[in-house]
Amino acid sequence: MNNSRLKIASLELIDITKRFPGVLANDRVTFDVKSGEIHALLGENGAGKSTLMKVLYGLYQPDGGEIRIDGKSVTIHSPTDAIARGIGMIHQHFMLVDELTVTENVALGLKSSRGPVLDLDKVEARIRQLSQAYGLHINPKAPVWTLAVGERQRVEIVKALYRGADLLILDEPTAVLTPQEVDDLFATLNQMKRDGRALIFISHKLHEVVAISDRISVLRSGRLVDTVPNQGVTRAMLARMMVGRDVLLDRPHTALTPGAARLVLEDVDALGVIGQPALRRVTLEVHAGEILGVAGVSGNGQRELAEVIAGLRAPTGGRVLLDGVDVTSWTPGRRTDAGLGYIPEERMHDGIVQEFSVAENLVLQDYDHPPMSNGVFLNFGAIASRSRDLVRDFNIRTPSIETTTRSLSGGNIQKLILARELSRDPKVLVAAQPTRGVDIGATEYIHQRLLEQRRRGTATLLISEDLDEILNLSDRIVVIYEGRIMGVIAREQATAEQIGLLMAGVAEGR
Amino acid sequence: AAPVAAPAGGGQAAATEAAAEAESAGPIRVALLMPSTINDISWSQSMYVSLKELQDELGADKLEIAYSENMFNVPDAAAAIRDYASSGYNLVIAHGAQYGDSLMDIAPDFPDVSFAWGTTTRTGKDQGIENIFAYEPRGDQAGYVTGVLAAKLTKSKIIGLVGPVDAGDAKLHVDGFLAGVKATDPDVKVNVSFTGSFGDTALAAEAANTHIRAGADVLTGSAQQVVGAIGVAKENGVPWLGVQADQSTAAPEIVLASAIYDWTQLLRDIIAMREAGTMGGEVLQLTYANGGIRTIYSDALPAEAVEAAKAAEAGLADGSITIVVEPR
Amino acid sequence: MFHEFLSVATLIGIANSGVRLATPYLYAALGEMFGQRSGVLNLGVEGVMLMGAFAAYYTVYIGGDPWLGVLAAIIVGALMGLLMALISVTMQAQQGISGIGLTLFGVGLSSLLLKVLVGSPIGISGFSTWKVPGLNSIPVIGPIFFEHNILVYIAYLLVPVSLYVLYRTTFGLKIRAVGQNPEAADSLGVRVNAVRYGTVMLGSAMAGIAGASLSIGLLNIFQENMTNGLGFIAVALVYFGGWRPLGVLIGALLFSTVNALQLWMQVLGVPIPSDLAVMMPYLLTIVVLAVGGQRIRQPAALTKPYERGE
Amino acid sequence: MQRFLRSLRFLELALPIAAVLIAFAIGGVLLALLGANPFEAYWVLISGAFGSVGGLASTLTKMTPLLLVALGICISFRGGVINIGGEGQIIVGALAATAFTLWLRDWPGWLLLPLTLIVGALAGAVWGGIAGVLKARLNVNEILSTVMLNAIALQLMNFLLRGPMLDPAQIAAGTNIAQSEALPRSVWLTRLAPPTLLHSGVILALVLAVLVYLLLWRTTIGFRIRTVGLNPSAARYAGMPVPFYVAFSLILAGGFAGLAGAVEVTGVSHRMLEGLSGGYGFSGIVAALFGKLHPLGAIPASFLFGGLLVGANKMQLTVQVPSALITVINGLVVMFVVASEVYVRRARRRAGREAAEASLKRESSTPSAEAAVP
Ligand SMILES: Nc1ncnc2c1ncn2[C@@H]1O[C@H](COP(=O)(O)OP(=O)(O)OP(=O)(O)O)[C@@H](O)[C@H]1O
Ligand SMILES: Nc1ncnc2c1ncn2[C@@H]1O[C@H](COP(=O)(O)OP(=O)(O)OP(=O)(O)O)[C@@H](O)[C@H]1O
Ligand SMILES: [Mg+2]
Ligand SMILES: [Mg+2]
Repeated sequence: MNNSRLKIASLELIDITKRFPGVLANDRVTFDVKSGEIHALLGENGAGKSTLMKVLYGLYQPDGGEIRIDGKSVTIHSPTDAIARGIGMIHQHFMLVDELTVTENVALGLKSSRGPVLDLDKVEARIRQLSQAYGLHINPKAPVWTLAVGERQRVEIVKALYRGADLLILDEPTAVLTPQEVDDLFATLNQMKRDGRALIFISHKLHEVVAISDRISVLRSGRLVDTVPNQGVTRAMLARMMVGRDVLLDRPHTALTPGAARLVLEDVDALGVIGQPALRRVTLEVHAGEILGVAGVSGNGQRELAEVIAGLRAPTGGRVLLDGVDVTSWTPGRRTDAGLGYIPEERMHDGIVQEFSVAENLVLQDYDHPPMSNGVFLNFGAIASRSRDLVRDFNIRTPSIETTTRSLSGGNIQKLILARELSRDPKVLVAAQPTRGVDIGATEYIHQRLLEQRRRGTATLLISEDLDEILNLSDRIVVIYEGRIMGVIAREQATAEQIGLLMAGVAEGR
Repeated sequence: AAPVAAPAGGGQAAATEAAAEAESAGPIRVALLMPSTINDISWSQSMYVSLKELQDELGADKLEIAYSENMFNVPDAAAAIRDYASSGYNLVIAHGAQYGDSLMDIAPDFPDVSFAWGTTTRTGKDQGIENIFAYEPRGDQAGYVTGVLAAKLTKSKIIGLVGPVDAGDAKLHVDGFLAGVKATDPDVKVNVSFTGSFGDTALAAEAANTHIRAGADVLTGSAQQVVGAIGVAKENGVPWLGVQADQSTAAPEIVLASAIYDWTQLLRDIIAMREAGTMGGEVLQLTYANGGIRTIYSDALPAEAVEAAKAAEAGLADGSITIVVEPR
Repeated sequence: MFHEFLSVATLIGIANSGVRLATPYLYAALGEMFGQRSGVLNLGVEGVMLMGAFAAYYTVYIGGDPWLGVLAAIIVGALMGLLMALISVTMQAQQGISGIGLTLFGVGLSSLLLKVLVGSPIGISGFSTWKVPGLNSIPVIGPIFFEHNILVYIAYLLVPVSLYVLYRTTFGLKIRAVGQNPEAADSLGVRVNAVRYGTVMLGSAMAGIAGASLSIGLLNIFQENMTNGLGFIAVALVYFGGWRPLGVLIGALLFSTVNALQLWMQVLGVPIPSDLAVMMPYLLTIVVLAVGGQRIRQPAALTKPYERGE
Repeated sequence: MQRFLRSLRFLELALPIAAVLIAFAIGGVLLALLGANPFEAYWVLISGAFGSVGGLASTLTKMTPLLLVALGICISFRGGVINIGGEGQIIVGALAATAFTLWLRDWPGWLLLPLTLIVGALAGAVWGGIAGVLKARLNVNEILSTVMLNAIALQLMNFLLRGPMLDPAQIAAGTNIAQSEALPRSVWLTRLAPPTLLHSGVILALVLAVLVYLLLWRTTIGFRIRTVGLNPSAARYAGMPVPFYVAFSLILAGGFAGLAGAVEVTGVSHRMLEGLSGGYGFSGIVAALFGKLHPLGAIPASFLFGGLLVGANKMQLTVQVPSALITVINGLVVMFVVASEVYVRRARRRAGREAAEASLKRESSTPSAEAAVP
């Protein structure tokens, strides 16, 4: 409390232990962060990062250890408590109410200056101030459901700033951002750091950690491996600390001669969720044995593109061809049977049934084909043996094939979907954000499988907002902007700068 | 009716003995099953109240009463009838037309128990069943007298009738009412509406409102739902004429008359016949003639109207008036 | 017969009836709307209404002022809401079924109390019609809207009040947030379950008044199971109204006006079987919704109990 | 481990029983206040429902429509739709079955009876299907439409039973009791234990419970229904016609309720009557949920719930308490039993999580599983 404006000069977590039934999520972890510093936290999925932060934010009570603010021992009972002490948190999954406006989201839970009556005009004015000061570009009146992912994250930041967060926890904030958005975010974070705030930054992307942080701590299996200053560390070193072994970070790309065009889109138009034109005269071809990368800022028609190909959204114009056959009017089921595989963007929501067992989810596409069924009755023997094979082949970490899928980690759920789709040996594969939020071990594995599929002649459409991923895997790259294809670039000629410009709508790459 | 000699059959022996024992030693035990509740201020209440009166008259040691309410599901009622019959009750009253077929099944199994069933004229005698009394309140007579009274009371020449459904007893009542009005003053118009159920008080209330707005200055109706209509009538100071039970509890100031069903004599008759050895097979009616239907008049009624109504009562009683039902 | 039917007096009569008949639906459905907006489906409205109706009736019966009766209905309603919240919010029971349980409980208890405390129904003097001075002499409008008992007026006042509470107060903001994304609300220190207790109790208190509007407003008596399914219609009207106060108002008015219309048709002798006439409002409600093709989405967390850390 | 699982199972059994006991305890206080002996009353309730051949037969008779409705509810809830239209579907099924039989009364029973049951089921299916199609095609909420359809079915019954379908004998006698003509004996379901009402419909219901179990968990159709119910958007991605299955779930649910109506007509009342639906449309939901929405679980659940209803009637009869008190106790039982489920759920989740973690630990400690990338 010595600083009149900032409530937190330093914060220490000492020997924090948090146990869940059967798991030691945090095992005597010691961690600290100071005013004017960005401290990164690294670790594989399930290493205990989020748990540690939730302890700090009052969502969990630790089983052991203590929290000190400015040297004084404190107990944080609840998020409200944390907020009052100047701690803010941006969760791995956004905590926004879609149906409310930005202003309402910010005002939620705050005391109003008018007692029981809302004072949204005041909140709105302050939001404008904050977004000016930190370059956040937010329209306070917009309902959240109309916002793109990047904008939503900025709303989260405003929420925290509005509540006077002097210490801000960001749990995987970049997982869903484009490079430009990441740059903007980093500018904001640096601005906050200059203001004297303390920041904790969690990410699976090593180059980001190296780019933004002052110090880096690595967790593995609930224990702190080490805390190192961000000087002279390399990505390879960090990866080794995290995983406990060497990791292949960039995959050598071997040229293959692509075959015939397997997926063709001709002049496809489509409308988006709220009836806006989302795709405009999209024309593209994906050949056998080729990965075509689709780069673009989120919300520029990627979702609609994937859905039109999968048959989940009817185009308002144009044609979709699979192996030369016009499938524009086909149902999704018929397309799948004809050899289309699809890894949806929202894996929890669209890709699996959370309450189903692993086995049931693994046969979600093929349950009605022999040998899984005779068309009427399911054959559990066949389903089980196939599921066991897939769990083994794709290294899905699950206690058994009867386990409910909900209890798997995100990375393993993604592997499950991958297993389901790739095991059908699809002729055409649409992979939307296949590694979003997945740790480097699993990412590496997924990339490897996609490339293997390419060798086997699958035509893959890879939609990703992770430019590194696109550059690493694609044979050719198209950029989508406001529903239009801005240009096609061969991998050899592609540079991040050029693609970045196209993504921003500057059409000169052709 | 041939008196039924107790069959000396094997299976029924135990029941026979039990019944015989109950008969000689204890009180007469009566069980009552009804589709609504004992406080519905109409159909079920009228029977329950009569039974109670009879009990007061004879003494609780002579008449024992048991009842089951809300037996709107017929199989449930059938189960209850069977239970009462097999647990030593001497007379089981199935107070609802819908119970008849179940009763026809059950009664032959319990020759020592008498059953009573209304509204009906069927005793099952034609099928060889000897232990069912059929009873029937002449709702049309009750309606007729109320109709006469209503026609005398109305100044606007419009009367409103709030019915539950256009069938059974309710229909009988409506038909009689219309005939009574017609006979008294052919110029009077009766607006009839039905709510579609026996218990929709809110809709019945609004129906009353509608009638009043449509010019009615006298209201009547039937079933437990009418409490709603009576409330509205009271609010608007419009006279109400009740049927079945004494509805003046709901609003003494405007319920000017109730044509009530008084089952006491009918019950007495049944009990007497039973004691004389007639287990069933008779049809009994509630009529003005036998005092089963009585009209209670409020002092607030004009003498002339009461006179006309009483004349109608007398005419119905001596048969000089016959009710002519016209198609509606 | 038809010219009579189309007369101005008749049309005014229909509208007047419709306005009054909508009263219990308005109280109950607006109350239910609050609960549902916060994520709790209370199918027990019917039982709560009956308990409220009896509480108000009995208060007046033993000599209390009608306003005291309303207070009793509110208290009893809120207590029933507390029970519902305990079971559905704290104990996380499946909401559809706990509501059916609450309905049975209310139907039974109110009828039992009537039997034990009163016996057969006895009329009381509740609220009487209060013609709003001045306003009631406006032609057409006056007779339609300003010739009712006070509880009718209050029901309509509750529409703007509900709008205000829902969209202009911090409580309303919390309700909307909790019903859509309880996790997000929780992360900002909004006490999700406390809000739900609040809305369920508020909604039940309003269902209690809905009952009172029958027993001491419209009918001046209590009768076993007198709501006769009205509570379920009220729940349906919340869906019809798309969880918005104005939608609920439109639904309630539509439903009850058609009901009034069919009553008038019967009274004036339009030749249609009464059973089919009674069917009309139900049919129309479905048809309107089907034709209107609603695109409204229900509150995302509706019927989903909240537990932190899931 | 074993012991823990056993105790979880114990909890699953013990908790609902404890909940019922608490409900009974409260009801007991009310009984005592009304001057009845609660212990006697409950003894009558239990022995009345299960303590004699007659009681057991009544319980099984009540169980039949409950189970049939509950089976439909299992399907529709698994398919993600809330069917509270059981009452209307029962009525429509019973009406159609009655009309059909009376129309073709001279056909031989071996042909007419199955056809009658099918017609009842079909009529219920149509009634449920209206709500289903409205939801699937026009996004009309099924809670709203089924509530309305219940009221419409009721009035339809009023109309038919007082007009076109009114028993000619009633017209002749001038009594006009709202009931249909009696069905020909050829379609009466066999009575299993005369003089009780128990009829062969109970066997049909039990067989169907097994079939519904097979349908839901052993067939591709069931797989689709469950997928659509749990996650319609994943179902869409997996190529399932979601709107069809939404409608289909309600059609099947309506079909079962309609069949319940037909079975009541042919098995119990032998004619169409008012009050025939007996609240089974709602009690069936309760039974289904007590049975954890599992068709086989619905068997004991509807047996017990049927017993509760039978026993309660006995209690009214023997102890002479108002029927309203029984409604109160039923309400308390329903509320407390659903409320108790949370503890079972929590315990089960904890057990499942522990098992998962334990086996994960075991697995990750073996070297083979660790080698993610060769
Ligand atoms: N609420 C909970 N209940 C039980 N176990 C939990 C809970 N939350 C987390 N865990 C367990 O604690 C461990 C640490 O999880 P945590 O979410 O902190 O990992 P993380 O490092 O944030 O992973 P990720 O990179 O996937 O976000 C995991 O093994 C997880 O299974
Ligand atoms: N409420 C909970 N109870 C128990 N375990 C939980 C709970 N929530 C999450 N977990 C566990 O925490 C781990 C991480 O879960 P989380 O939801 O953070 O997945 P994720 O971060 O998307 O996973 P990944 O990083 O692998 O993609 C999983 O193993 C999951 O089983
Ligand atoms: Mg995490
Ligand atoms: Mg993660």
